[in-house]
Amino acid sequence: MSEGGNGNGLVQLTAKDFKSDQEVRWCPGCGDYAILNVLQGFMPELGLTRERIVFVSGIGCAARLPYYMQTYGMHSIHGRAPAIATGLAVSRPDLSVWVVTGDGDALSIGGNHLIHSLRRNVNLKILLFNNKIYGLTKGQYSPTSELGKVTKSTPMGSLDYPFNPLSIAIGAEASFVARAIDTDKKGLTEVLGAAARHRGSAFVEILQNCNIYNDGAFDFVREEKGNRIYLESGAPIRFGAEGEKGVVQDVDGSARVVDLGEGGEDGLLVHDAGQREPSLAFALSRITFETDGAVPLGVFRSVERPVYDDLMSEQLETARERSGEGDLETLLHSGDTWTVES
Amino acid sequence: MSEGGNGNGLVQLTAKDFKSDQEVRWCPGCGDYAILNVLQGFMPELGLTRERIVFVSGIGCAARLPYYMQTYGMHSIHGRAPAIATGLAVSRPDLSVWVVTGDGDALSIGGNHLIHSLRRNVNLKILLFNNKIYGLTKGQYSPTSELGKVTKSTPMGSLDYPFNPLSIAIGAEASFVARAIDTDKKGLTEVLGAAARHRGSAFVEILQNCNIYNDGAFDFVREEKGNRIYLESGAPIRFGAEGEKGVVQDVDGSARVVDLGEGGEDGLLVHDAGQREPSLAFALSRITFETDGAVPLGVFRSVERPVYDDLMSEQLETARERSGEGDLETLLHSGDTWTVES
Amino acid sequence: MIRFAGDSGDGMQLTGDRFTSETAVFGNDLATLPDFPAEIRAPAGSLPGVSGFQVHFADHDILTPGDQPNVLVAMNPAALKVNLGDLAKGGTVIVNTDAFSDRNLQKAGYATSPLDDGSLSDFHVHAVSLSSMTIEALKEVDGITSREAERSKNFFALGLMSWLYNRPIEGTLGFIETKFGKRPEIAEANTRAFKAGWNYGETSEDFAVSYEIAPAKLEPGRYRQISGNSALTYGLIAASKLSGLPLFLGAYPITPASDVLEQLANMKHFGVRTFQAEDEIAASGAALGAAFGGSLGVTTSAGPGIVLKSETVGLAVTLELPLIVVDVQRAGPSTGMPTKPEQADLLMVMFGRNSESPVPVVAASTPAGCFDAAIEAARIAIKYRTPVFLLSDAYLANGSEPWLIPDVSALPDISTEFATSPKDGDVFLPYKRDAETLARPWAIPGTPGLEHRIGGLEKEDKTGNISYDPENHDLMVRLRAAKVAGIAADIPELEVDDPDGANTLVLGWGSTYGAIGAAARRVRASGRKVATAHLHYLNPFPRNTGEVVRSYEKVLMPEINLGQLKMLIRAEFLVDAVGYNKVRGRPFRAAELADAITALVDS
Amino acid sequence: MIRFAGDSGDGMQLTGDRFTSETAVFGNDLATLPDFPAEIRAPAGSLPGVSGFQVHFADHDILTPGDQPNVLVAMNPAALKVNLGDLAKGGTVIVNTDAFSDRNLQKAGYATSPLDDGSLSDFHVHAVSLSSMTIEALKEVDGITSREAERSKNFFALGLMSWLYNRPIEGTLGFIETKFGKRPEIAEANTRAFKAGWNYGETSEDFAVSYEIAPAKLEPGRYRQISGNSALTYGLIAASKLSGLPLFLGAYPITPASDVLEQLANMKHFGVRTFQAEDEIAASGAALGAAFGGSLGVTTSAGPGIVLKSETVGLAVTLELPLIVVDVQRAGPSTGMPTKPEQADLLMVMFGRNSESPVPVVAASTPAGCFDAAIEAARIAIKYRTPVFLLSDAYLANGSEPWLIPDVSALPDISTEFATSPKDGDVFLPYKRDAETLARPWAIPGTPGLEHRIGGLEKEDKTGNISYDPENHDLMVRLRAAKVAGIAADIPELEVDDPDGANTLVLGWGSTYGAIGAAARRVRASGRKVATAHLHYLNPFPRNTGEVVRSYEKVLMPEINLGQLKMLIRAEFLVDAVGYNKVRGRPFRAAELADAITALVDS
Ligand SMILES: Cc1ncc(C[n+]2csc(CCOP(=O)(O)OP(=O)(O)O)c2C)c(N)n1
Ligand SMILES: Cc1ncc(C[n+]2csc(CCOP(=O)(O)OP(=O)(O)O)c2C)c(N)n1
Ligand code: SF4
Ligand code: SF4
Ligand SMILES: [Mg+2]
Ligand SMILES: [Mg+2]
Repeated sequence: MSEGGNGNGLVQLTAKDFKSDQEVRWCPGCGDYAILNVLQGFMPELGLTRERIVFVSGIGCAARLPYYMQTYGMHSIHGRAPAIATGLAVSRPDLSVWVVTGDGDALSIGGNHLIHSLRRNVNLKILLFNNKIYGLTKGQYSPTSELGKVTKSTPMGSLDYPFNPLSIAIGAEASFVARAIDTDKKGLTEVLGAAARHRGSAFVEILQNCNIYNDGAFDFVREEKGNRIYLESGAPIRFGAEGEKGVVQDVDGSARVVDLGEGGEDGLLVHDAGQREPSLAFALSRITFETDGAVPLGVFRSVERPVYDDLMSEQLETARERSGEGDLETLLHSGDTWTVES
Repeated sequence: MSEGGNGNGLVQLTAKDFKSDQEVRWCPGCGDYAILNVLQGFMPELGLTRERIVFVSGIGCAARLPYYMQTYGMHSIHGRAPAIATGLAVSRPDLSVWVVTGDGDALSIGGNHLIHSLRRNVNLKILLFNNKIYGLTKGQYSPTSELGKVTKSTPMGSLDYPFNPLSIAIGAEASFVARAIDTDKKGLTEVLGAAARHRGSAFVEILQNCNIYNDGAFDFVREEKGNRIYLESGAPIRFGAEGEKGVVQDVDGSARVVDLGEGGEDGLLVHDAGQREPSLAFALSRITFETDGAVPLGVFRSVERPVYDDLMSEQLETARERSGEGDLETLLHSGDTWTVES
Repeated sequence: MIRFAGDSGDGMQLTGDRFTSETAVFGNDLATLPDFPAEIRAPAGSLPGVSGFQVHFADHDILTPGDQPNVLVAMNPAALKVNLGDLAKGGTVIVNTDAFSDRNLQKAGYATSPLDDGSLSDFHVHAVSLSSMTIEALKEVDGITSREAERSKNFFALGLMSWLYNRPIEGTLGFIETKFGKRPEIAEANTRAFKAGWNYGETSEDFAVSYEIAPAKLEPGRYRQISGNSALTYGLIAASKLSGLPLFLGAYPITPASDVLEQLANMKHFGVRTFQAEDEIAASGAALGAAFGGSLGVTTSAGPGIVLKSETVGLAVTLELPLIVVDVQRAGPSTGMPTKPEQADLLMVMFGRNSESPVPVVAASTPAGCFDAAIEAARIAIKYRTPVFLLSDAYLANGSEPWLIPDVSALPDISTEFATSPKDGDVFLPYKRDAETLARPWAIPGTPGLEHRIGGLEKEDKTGNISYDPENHDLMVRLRAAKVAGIAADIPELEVDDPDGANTLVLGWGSTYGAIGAAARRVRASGRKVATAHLHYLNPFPRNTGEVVRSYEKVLMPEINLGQLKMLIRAEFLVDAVGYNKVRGRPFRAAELADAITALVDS
Repeated sequence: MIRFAGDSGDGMQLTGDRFTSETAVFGNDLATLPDFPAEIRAPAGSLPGVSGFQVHFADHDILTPGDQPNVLVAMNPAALKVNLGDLAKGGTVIVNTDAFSDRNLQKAGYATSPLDDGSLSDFHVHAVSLSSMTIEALKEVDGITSREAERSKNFFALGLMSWLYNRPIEGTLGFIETKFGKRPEIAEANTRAFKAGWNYGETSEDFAVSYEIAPAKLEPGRYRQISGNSALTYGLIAASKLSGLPLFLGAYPITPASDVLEQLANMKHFGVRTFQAEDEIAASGAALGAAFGGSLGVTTSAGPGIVLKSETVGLAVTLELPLIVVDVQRAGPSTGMPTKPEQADLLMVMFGRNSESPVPVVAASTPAGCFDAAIEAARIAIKYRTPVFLLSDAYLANGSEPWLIPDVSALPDISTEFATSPKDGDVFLPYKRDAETLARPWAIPGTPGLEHRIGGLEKEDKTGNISYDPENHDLMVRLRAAKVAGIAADIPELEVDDPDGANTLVLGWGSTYGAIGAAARRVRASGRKVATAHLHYLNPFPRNTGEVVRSYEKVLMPEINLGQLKMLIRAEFLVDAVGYNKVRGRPFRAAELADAITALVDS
């Protein structure tokens, strides 16, 4: 049950209830379909009636998603969804507000709104569909594309070192950070559930295949399940087809993948998403396919922190307690007044 | 000597050569004066003639600085200095380009340009004057103001959790990150030197006192020297009036301050700014007055990474090698052409 | 009218003299009233020790040194106490906070500090650490003690006032040179203090011009003094109450709009949510998001910030959601002159968005008028489901005037109805319009059965589904335009003040209202005939506007820009209106306007 | 005119038939030319096995099925090979990439794939994985194999073409129902494939309308086919060469402007630096930074991105630095209809900035004309040290026409001189203006002795120091305006085409050029008189514009907006110009324009 809602009685909805009457218009084979399905399947778990849920998106292929959800929705402008959603969530704490965005939408034009909504800990669930490319505009590189990427706008290879979406989110004081794969129904559903339960900003990176402009970008973990490092709080971080690998921490605080030797799980890093200090989550975010040949999935960080929306509501209450409900007449007559006789 | 320039012969300039004829117009007592003095004193160390140096700023009290430097300068628009400076630096690799910005300018409206210039590793020296307040607009809270801060725009206290400028820079893949204090001439000069020597983006946070709207915000480290943790690569991290404290690393990768016991320096964290993995620098960035009662200063991170400007120049050269210097005639006649007879 | 007041030892007479000279050089008419204490040197800090100097200066003939000063510079609590009573309501007080020690307060007979206890709430108070800033500025002057340095604070104050009123400073610099030439360290100290004061004014963005012209005769009733930004704040609060919608303000600080944010932040007991955003884009975005959720969404800024909101306003146009966008105009282009007024954002708010993107525009004309303008902007936004621009400027914002406090029960009802859950079987059509207003339903999240999606892509008429159909696009473009144009039927006609049947019309808008009125009085006093009219609605125009402008032979349009409204009027009504345009970052002088009108009337 | 071509088994005739029916329903006149192979079923993939179907449709009378198709849908290499020769230069080719296997290429007699070897560089090629996308789309249809699924690809192609030409689809959906009713899984498959094709067109933003009208008679010389965006790219490269300034492009991808970025990214051997920025603000900021450093700074976008550049353009106005801002207009407001053309950003580029912020505006009128327009925009920017807007639109951008390749040596010299180090004792004045152009010196970093600071605050005349002086501000506002207005003396006069001495003038701008010309021909052919003129400069207007518009009794202004240029012309010249305005996201039809002109001429 999400804490975003007030849980007004039992609601028995199914995935079908969350399908809108609009035809889904992504390219056949696009990873967005898988995400949409999981999301529609997950929605009933929120335990909210549909009118209490709002999807806000920017612009991009991913950003079309709200049209397909039988909830309230806004397909807004490029990069601005977190700002718009902030106004909505802050003024309507009774709603469950979700932001759907792409790697370009969230990290290129919208980077500033994203990091500010994270530091404020606004009660938003932010789903970033990372396909490492600009899909809608036909295949230019994005801020998550790897250095040297050849695309329409970089015929000789891109020059910009990419962002690591999780590192930047953690650097921006995010209270909840997670990662999942489009086609990994179980993993994605779990992460969505954790995000929904977290009060405050929840940032979820979803690795998504764009089969038209960047096909196979995540095959190393989408197809090769042995490269998935599922993080579980309280457990030593272990993975591989036979659980033959693990993650340890170096003296300098960085984390890296090792082959399990004789010692078994001894010395493996024990995950703790609830740790207040973000250094562990940050170190884990640095484990990538490029550095370690494997990718952590699941919840990296989930800590409680005062929620912007709540704090604001509290100030309003306090102010009313102190001064009473504002009265217009009194306000207009405040300060010195004088009378002109007729 | 900066690598930003080509060092054309010996240049013998002094601080005075870098004072412009414009009257300095900050409030009496403002920390900006101290920074300006150190900067003017440092400039000759660049070993560049004045015309090769450019200061670009946004808007704010800090952003007035370019007017006072007898170099080229642009006082641009709020938050956009990193973007403008990027165009200048990338197109003119012969120049030494400095960005001067405030906590509002850099981290509020300009957050996105800042993080993108850092990840690209554009050859910019970015000096962020952090006074934890909006000075020029008369004292509203800024993205670095502490939670609960009472200001003109937050009479009941601010609700937003602040950014840690260094954490966000490191999360944004910065290759050079440092911190200094306005009035600490030696420390600031050293950091400026290191930044200038670093090829690529160098991000420097300077703790600056705004005596009008946020007086004393940094007294705990500006006045109390015992709370300064000077970082030195290769040395165990030790500080305090008598060197009685140090920094250790916890099992979870986070760093914290301890009192030196019997063991002396044993077990203390040894600083290494050149470490490729940013986890250590990140952990150090989390040590603050609030968490540990002390503040690390100096160079947190300084690693070499290809520089955007250089990569671009190389592509231009490669293209010319491959295709020869572009010829307009040839270009216009490329593809199929046909002739209409008269 | 300014009064300098301080301790006898504070050099107030010297200061007043210098200011007078500067002012005379500047070309203003003036009159002065020095006012020393009886004793040569009364005890420092005491009430009798207060010395004052009043200067009345203006751009027209002055007959007296004035009764009520508008600005009081008080160097200590005693000076404040003695002089405050004379100050006009809404006047400006500049105090030297350093002198407000407990001891000095006591000497002046204050139990609590008037700076903290709210007793100055009717005035614009600028609390300035005159003494300590002076000492700091003089730190590097050799040969003077910090006690001596402190003495130069009158020059700091003079520098600040000289900046505020744009006085030429060469005279004072020369005067210091001559007068203190024998003690170069004192000359140096006074020069530095003077410049530091000037620079402080410039840097702190804390000062701006003040509104001068108040209506001549006052109707009976209860009055208070109010500045434009306060009236605007109150108007927004009133709109929230009158509409029954909670107010959500998204704003990013900027001169001269910041204090609307700051004042609204003090109104949390009215259920007001203020969100200081990371930038103007987010500020407007959040306000729009709140409007989607059923709040009265407001965003406030000045020109350099408004330009960043254009994209969001464009989205609001196509989403057809209410949004109030307040532009407190200042001199530009770009950063321009932050504290100075200008009326040059009109065409930006009209046209500054991609494609056909019509937005109603309402403009306030007086400080108190900001109250009604805010309610009216809200009324239109709510009723027509559209963003609305509300234009004020630095002159209105910081200026103040007596205000006949309105009767709350007489304020308009601007409430609206949200769409409600459809009856069984009914399909909800988010873009089906009200036949009269052409407004679409406002269906807020939380309403069962109205789940729907809206966005920035073109929408099919009625259903709101994405549509690329050519004829539908043309239809929607025209519907959006017709909705805004139709507001003309719902606003008052343009009123003309034409007592004598003139053939020349002076047509204005915004803060030139006072100056035009004063100028017209002068012109009429000279026996000439002139009509005046003032537009409070700039888009759409009142329905009789064409009729009015066409019924005069000559139309003069004074604007603090290069002729923006003039262009709109000429294009729409094909009348050969001529402009009177000065873009100096300050209000018109009645005299110059009167000259311009006279010239046209006589031509 | 479209030709569908594929293997005999690919269902091309059926596809063509359906498209024809849709087109007939749509109301177009049309003619078709089916073209089957002689054999009933030639070997799959072979040249003789190719089956084709050509449809010529238009908004006017059609006499033949047409000679050269403009669009070729090629389902395999053989179909491409057979039909490519007929295709008009600059035509569009949609190929099913899945069929371009080595084997099929061999069968068609291709040594290398024409998709990769550059042999299609004269055409717009859309490489679409028709087969695999069809299979993917049909994944969930029960009862059909993937082989069977693949057969539905003709319906995918039909869906895509139907989307591209906005055909009504109900007919085809009904047809499928009827025709395949007995095999519901096939009906389902075809329906899904059809819709998937339609959706693909809509989602991928890869398609847009194409330019149709080419000049009637061609001057002698060497020609090539060129699209508007390519011509614009070439024009920018030429401007860089002609000025001797390295080109710096700051851009953020957006339809329909992205391929200027993409093409310039291929021009690194011309010393071109392309910077894909994080957003449009940074893109324009970087271009301005590069301009400060002495580059030819360019930034390109479409309306929703241009609106974000306004703040930077405002800074460029006050810094007085050259900057070229290209707006490839598309239908709005807000996100609007990304692939569709419109002319509705004119007032935004004119006025979309705070305060008085004048910027010259140049507009291209034909695809090839984008070349000259780019050079001209650069010339003005460089010579006058000002940002310049260059307007194109989606119709010009993607449309193409034959282009008489200009003689490089005949192109204008647009070089400039940077300020040089001052002689000893001379003070450098960054805002001292050239007496003729009013341009200030361009003093780039690296020049000893010219160290100076510029910024967004108001500047003192000549020195460029910060100034809040009222008269100085008024002066600077007027100087900036005068500089831009003065460009009128430096651009060609407005040319009028009036063979018969008409009393009606049709005045246009931008991409309506072709349609207006064609319409005028029709009107004249009907024995009526009409004059035409086309504005290539929208700010300032050519110096004779007033004279021209005032010399006609009636002025008609066709615009794909609600009358934006009309407003400017009416305001400036007080002529009662009337508009012909359709905002459908597509070009005017010559026929409708001819009707409108005729009506006005006859009135
Ligand atoms: C202001 C603005 N700039 C640019 C665009 C064009 N644009 C639309 S989506 C997009 C990027 C899409 O990339 P991403 O966010 O990764 O989404 P994806 O399509 O890959 O899901 C761009 C550049 C726009 N619509 N608006
Ligand atoms: C687009 C825009 N928005 C807002 C402003 C107003 N403004 C100027 S500086 C500033 C913040 C200054 O804070 P900071 O960057 O911390 O600099 P400081 O004055 O503290 O040195 C603001 C909000 C502006 N000039 N332009
Ligand atoms: S372009 Fe890529 S991301 Fe967009 S719908 Fe197609 S496959 Fe999906
Ligand atoms: S307001 Fe603060 S930061 Fe600005 S000049 Fe004054 S003391 Fe310095
Ligand atoms: Mg993407
Ligand atoms: Mg600050």
